[in-house]
Amino acid sequence: QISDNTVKVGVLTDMSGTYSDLAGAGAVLATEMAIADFIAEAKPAFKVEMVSADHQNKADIASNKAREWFEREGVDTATELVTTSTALAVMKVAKEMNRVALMSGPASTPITNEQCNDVTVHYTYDTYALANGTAKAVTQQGGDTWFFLTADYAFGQALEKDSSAVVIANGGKVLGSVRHPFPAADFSSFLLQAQASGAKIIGLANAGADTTNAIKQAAEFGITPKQSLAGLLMFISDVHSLGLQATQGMYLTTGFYWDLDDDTRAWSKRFFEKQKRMPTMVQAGQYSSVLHYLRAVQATGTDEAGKVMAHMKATPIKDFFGKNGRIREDGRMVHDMYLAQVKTPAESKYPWDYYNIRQTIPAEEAFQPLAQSRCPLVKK
Amino acid sequence: MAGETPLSEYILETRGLTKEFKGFVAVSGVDLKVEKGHIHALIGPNGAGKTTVFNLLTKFLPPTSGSILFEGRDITREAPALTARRGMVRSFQISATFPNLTVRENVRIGLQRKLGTEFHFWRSVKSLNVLDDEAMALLEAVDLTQFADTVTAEMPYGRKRALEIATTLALDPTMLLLDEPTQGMGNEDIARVVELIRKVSAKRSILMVEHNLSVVANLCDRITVLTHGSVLAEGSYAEVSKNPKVLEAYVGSDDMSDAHH
Amino acid sequence: MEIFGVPGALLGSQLLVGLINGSFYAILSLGLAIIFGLLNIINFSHGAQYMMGAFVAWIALNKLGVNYWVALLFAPIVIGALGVVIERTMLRKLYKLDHLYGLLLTFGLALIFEGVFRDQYGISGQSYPVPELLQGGVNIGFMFLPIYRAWVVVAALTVCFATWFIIEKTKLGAYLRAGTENPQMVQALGINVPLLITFTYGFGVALAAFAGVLAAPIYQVSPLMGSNLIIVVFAVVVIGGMGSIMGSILTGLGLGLIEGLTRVFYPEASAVVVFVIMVIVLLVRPAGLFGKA
Amino acid sequence: MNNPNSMFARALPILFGVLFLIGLVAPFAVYPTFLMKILCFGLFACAFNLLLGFAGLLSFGHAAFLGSAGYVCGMLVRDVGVTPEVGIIGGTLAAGALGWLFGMLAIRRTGIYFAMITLALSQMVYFVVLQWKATGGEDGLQGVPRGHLFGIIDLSDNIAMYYLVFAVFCIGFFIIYRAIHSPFGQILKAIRENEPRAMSLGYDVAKFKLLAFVLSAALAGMAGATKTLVFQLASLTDVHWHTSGEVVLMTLLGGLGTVLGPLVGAATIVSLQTELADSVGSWVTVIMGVIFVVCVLLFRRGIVGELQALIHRAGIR
Amino acid sequence: MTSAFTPRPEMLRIQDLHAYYGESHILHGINLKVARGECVTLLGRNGAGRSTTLKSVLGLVSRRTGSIMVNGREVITEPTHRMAHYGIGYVPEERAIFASLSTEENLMLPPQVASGAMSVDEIYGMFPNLYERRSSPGSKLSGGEQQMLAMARVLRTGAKLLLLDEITEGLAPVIVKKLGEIIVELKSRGFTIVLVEQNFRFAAPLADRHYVLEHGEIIATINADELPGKMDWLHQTLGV
Ligand SMILES: Nc1ncnc2c1ncn2[C@@H]1O[C@H](COP(=O)(O)OP(=O)(O)OP(=O)(O)O)[C@@H](O)[C@H]1O
Ligand SMILES: Nc1ncnc2c1ncn2[C@@H]1O[C@H](COP(=O)(O)OP(=O)(O)OP(=O)(O)O)[C@@H](O)[C@H]1O
Ligand SMILES: [Mg+2]
Ligand SMILES: [Mg+2]
Repeated sequence: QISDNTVKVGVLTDMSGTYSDLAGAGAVLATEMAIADFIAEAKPAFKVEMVSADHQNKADIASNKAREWFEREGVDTATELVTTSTALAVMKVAKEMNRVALMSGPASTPITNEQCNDVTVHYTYDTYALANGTAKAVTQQGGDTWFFLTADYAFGQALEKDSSAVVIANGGKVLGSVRHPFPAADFSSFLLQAQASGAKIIGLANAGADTTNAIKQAAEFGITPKQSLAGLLMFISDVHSLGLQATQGMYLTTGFYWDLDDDTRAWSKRFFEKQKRMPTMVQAGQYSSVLHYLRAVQATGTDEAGKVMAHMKATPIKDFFGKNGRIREDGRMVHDMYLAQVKTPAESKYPWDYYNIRQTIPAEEAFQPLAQSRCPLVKK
Repeated sequence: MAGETPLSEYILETRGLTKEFKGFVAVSGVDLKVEKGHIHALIGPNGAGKTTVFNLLTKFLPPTSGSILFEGRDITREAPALTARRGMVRSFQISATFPNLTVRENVRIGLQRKLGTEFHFWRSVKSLNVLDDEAMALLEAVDLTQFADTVTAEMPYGRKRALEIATTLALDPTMLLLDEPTQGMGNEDIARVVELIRKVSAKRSILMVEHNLSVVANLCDRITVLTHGSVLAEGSYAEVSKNPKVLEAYVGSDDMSDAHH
Repeated sequence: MEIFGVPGALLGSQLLVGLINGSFYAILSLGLAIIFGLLNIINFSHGAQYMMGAFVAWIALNKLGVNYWVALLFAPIVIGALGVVIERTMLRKLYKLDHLYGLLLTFGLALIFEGVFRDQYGISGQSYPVPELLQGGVNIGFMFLPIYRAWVVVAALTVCFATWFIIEKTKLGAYLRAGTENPQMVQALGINVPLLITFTYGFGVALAAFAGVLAAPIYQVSPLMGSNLIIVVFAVVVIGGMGSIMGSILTGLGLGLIEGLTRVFYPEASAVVVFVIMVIVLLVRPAGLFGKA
Repeated sequence: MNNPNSMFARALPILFGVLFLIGLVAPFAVYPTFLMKILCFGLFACAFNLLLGFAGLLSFGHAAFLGSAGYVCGMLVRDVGVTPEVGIIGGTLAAGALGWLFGMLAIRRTGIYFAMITLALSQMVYFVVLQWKATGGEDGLQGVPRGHLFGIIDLSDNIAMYYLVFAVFCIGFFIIYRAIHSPFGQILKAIRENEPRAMSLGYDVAKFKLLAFVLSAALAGMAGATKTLVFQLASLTDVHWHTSGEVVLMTLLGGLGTVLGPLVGAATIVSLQTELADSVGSWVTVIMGVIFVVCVLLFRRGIVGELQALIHRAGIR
Repeated sequence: MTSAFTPRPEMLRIQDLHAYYGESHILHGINLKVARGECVTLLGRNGAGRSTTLKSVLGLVSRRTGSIMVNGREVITEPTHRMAHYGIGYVPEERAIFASLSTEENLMLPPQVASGAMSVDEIYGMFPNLYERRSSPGSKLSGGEQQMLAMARVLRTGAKLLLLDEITEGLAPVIVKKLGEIIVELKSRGFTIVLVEQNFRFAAPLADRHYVLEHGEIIATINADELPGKMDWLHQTLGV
């Protein structure tokens, strides 16, 4: 039932580019941990192997590699896939080859909307959840006028669009936005425009180096703390690299924080020992998704995508990462998200002590409701 | 001779040709007339504007004012390549060959144009072999047959000059402009080139810049002397060589033959 | 007051910000122009050397406790010395060849440098604090001007004009310019050209590192900070006229301003505007604004 | 005849024959998608080499042709629903037209200025692709079907697709080979060697360069359109300046101005990228960097160029 | 052999000089000597290796072997830029004017390596054309003006041993004559001159001795007083 009696997990990630800190080698490590834990816990009759590759954030490399894995190397699932364009490319190949795609890295909602298919799971987070969490909480706490700094590409625009909707729905106002080229290094011009708008909140609808540079320069120009920044897509790796001085007080939404409870701490310590960094939500999600997949293979006794997917969707996810998790028919894995506020340097007591968790957003509220889904798989 | 006479007996004529470089007048009001079938020399002290006149004639520079007539037609504003196609072709002060092509190929580049296939990128290069006989004939004329398959870069300097002339002849020009054709040559080569020029002048007109007065005396039907951008004197060698102004400005002694190499 | 619907104060501040960015362009393109002008090498690793300047400052601060002011001198020397080694061991072999090879070699070097730093320090970058003396800012009426940025403009312009003076107005500069054209003849006149060239490359590279240190407190110090900048800086050099020293300085400043304005009126296009300008300039003035045709 | 050049010339058809046979059986030994990628980039590099190696023009914006043809082909096949061969032809023509436009603007400049104008123009193409909704922006043009060749042969089969790519490559390669060895190529060579002289012989130099540019652009487009079909997507990477840089590297690594060099260079770089990325992770860029440095310092003629020199030397001895 | 008895010290002595460009072996063992204050010429057909001989002295060839003594000092291992400091001035056949520098800057450029360098005013007196064009960039000078500038430039260094390669090339007879006078004057001032010339009429009255080169070897040495007797042979060999 299981081809070659081997289950092969492929990790296709950004090993060297912009996202290599939040996914990259850490995601490979998380996969290895998941496989080791699975073997220890389930003592499977089949072998489990892992391959990994660098997709360099290029869709053609990703699709080429995925195709080769599926066709030649008997890989059963392609995972991680940070950067939406690579994710979209690979999920099509997976569909064609009838293999599973587990996406813990990418952010865009089309994966579970227009572009959705029945072999893909979008696991960790998406722009909707982030916008929803951060924008809602911030607006409700009085940050009711917004100005967006948006990376000028599909992902940034989606983030802005989703967030604007949330702001307005919660009684706030969007005063304007500026689209900056991607990537950009100097944000002072854009920040000055944001400043001139007089908005209380400057929403950063961008990611990675763009976000960190914008935050840094906002402080430099005296924009913060008069106006506040809301990072719509921030990872703990960004906070770590910027330092608390520059990021203190910022709100952000995350699917995972290492210092949440004993389970997360236990796993994160193990991760830290190998990687010398605390895991990001992408890396934790990667672990969880691979483990969930392997358990489904064990339970169904097959690596055929349809059956495994059915089982994955049918089985709730309960581990340190996926609190109240389940995979919906559109491929969205919903789970509790957290609204975090970055600590001040004084509050931070030990390394990586960065967040105050202000609110837990229940799984069912955190993500785009199924009713709004534009995924053809969702029966209405 | 009714209406069919050519407009003038001059093949090349300039009227008030002037070139200014940022306030410095390098050529001023030159009226040059080259008769059909003549070998006409342009001489003058250094910096007189000879090369500049040449550049104007061949359109490498646009004139500030004045006009250029070739075969009675005003060509002042024409593109360089078009002028070349009309039959007026120049050689360069510094040897101009295609160094990594063979000698035969060099000449063929000149011949190729009349086939009209120069843009045919789909045609085999073998289609050019029809030109080989003609190319060899030209090489024969300049005594380069034994070098036909040599890569040009490997040839001695003097032979390159000869090759350049052969390539120029391949265009079958009605008028040749030669800028110091004997520069940098040993006397042996000079004699060869002089012979060559004489040979090819048969059906053509030639305008040349030359410092070597023995060459000029030997070859030229008519001489124009330029100083400071304008014409100082014009006439046959005998006339010019007696002109005291020329002797003073150009030769610096009272005997023109002092200036022979 | 409004101009095309944009408040005047905002426009003013954008112009100032543009000038600040322009200073970076100026100093980086100056280094490139010197190296191109005198070595005929298109130094593709300029961006990486800029990045390394910033990293040297960061490492110096965090590992050796060396402060900003020392780093401002120290980093250019370290990276300049690296440049000297590169010139002596590699670039030297390429002078007689087409530009292309210099470009390729330095491209390869850029890959190596960026790769090594990425492996050592990760991609997200490191924070470098603004030096204490220059923290804070002043309100200049229409905007809040961070003191550090004002310092950047002053420092960059000073270095630019000092360099220009050396090259255009001193004997050393004349040797350099003559050496670009015909190194053999300059040697025959008794000048140690190889040494001059080594020194020149080292100096151009040091300029990049200097810009890197200036940039460290503004941007995240990250391995790829130079790789996207380099292509814009190339454009600046070309618009100014390859090898023209003053051209690259003035064009750098001017483009900073134009880019700043674009960010107000059509922000999406601010990354492409310099290329639009480049095409227009080269069509009208084939050798660039200040180049000699 | 001991002339090593003519020995080489005579060996060439045999070499081509052998390579052709290898190309025919290769998909049964090597992973076809990988081969297709090599062929696409190989053709791209060969087209580039036509311009740099034989006309002496360094374009630093060739990705614009690869990419735009890819997008055009992708949109034609996916959104208009034409058959793949029409898509390829459409992409090729589009790239040729774009090449004509670029050429008109750039051709009168030389050297580094030429390179920079082409770079600038390609950056504008990049901007358009990024901004235009129809191209999918950052996500790229996804989900292009391979379709049926002439409406008959199903290309979703990798082997069938391979032979199409192989055929396209051979056609493109033949056109390039022919162009180099044609009356046109002869003039091109003359222009590269001594431009003022060619002009004085009555050749309108700009027109020749323009034709070379358009040819090169169209063939680069042919590669790009085919590539889109192979991977079923066109992405921003294809129009990014990095790709323009990469093709320079491929050509140089293989051997500038040699007929087969660019293909060898493309194969080397593509394999390195795929293989190294898996085995050494983030060190891949460092290793690539080292290769370029070593190449420039020690093997400047490129792989094929060095081999030729070797044979040449052996022949003389 | 009259000159053998003159006790003038030796300025330049070349022994068994071989020179190469890349793989090609151009000079096959040149031997010559020049005493202080002498003027010698190197004659030969195109490609005989005359220019290469001068270039080898300066180290501008890919490789050279043998011995080059300047003022009794072995210099074959020295880098090019040191040569000027031994008092050698060089005018290359391609003139090598710095195109981006003005005429005056070209003249100001050379560092003074020895005393006795001419002042710029002296130079302008000698070459009035240059004075007229003093602020034009070198690239804009006519061929002859460039030639004059190249000659003038080397006089600025104070070099006492001049290696002059085809300096009359492309010059109007007036200027050629002037150059002849200049060389005579330089000789009288104690300069040592090695002249490569095509223009035999120009060189003959100036030189103390002629070396005839062929295929990178010296095939004859002719002293000035032997010249009339050797004219026929020279005609044959050189086609003069
Ligand atoms: N592009 C230019 N810009 C400025 N001045 C120039 C330019 N070209 C030539 N000149 C000047 O014009 C004058 C005439 O130069 P030209 O080259 O025509 O002289 P020539 O008669 O050919 O002299 P020669 O015999 O020395 O070659 C010279 O004084 C020269 O300096
Ligand atoms: N840079 C070079 N590379 C290779 N070969 C060269 C180079 N320069 C000169 N040669 C060759 O060396 C030989 C001698 O050249 P050289 O310039 O010394 O001759 P010459 O006697 O000065 O003659 P000319 O009248 O041509 O100046 C010639 O065969 C020439 O082709
Ligand atoms: Mg002239
Ligand atoms: Mg010579």
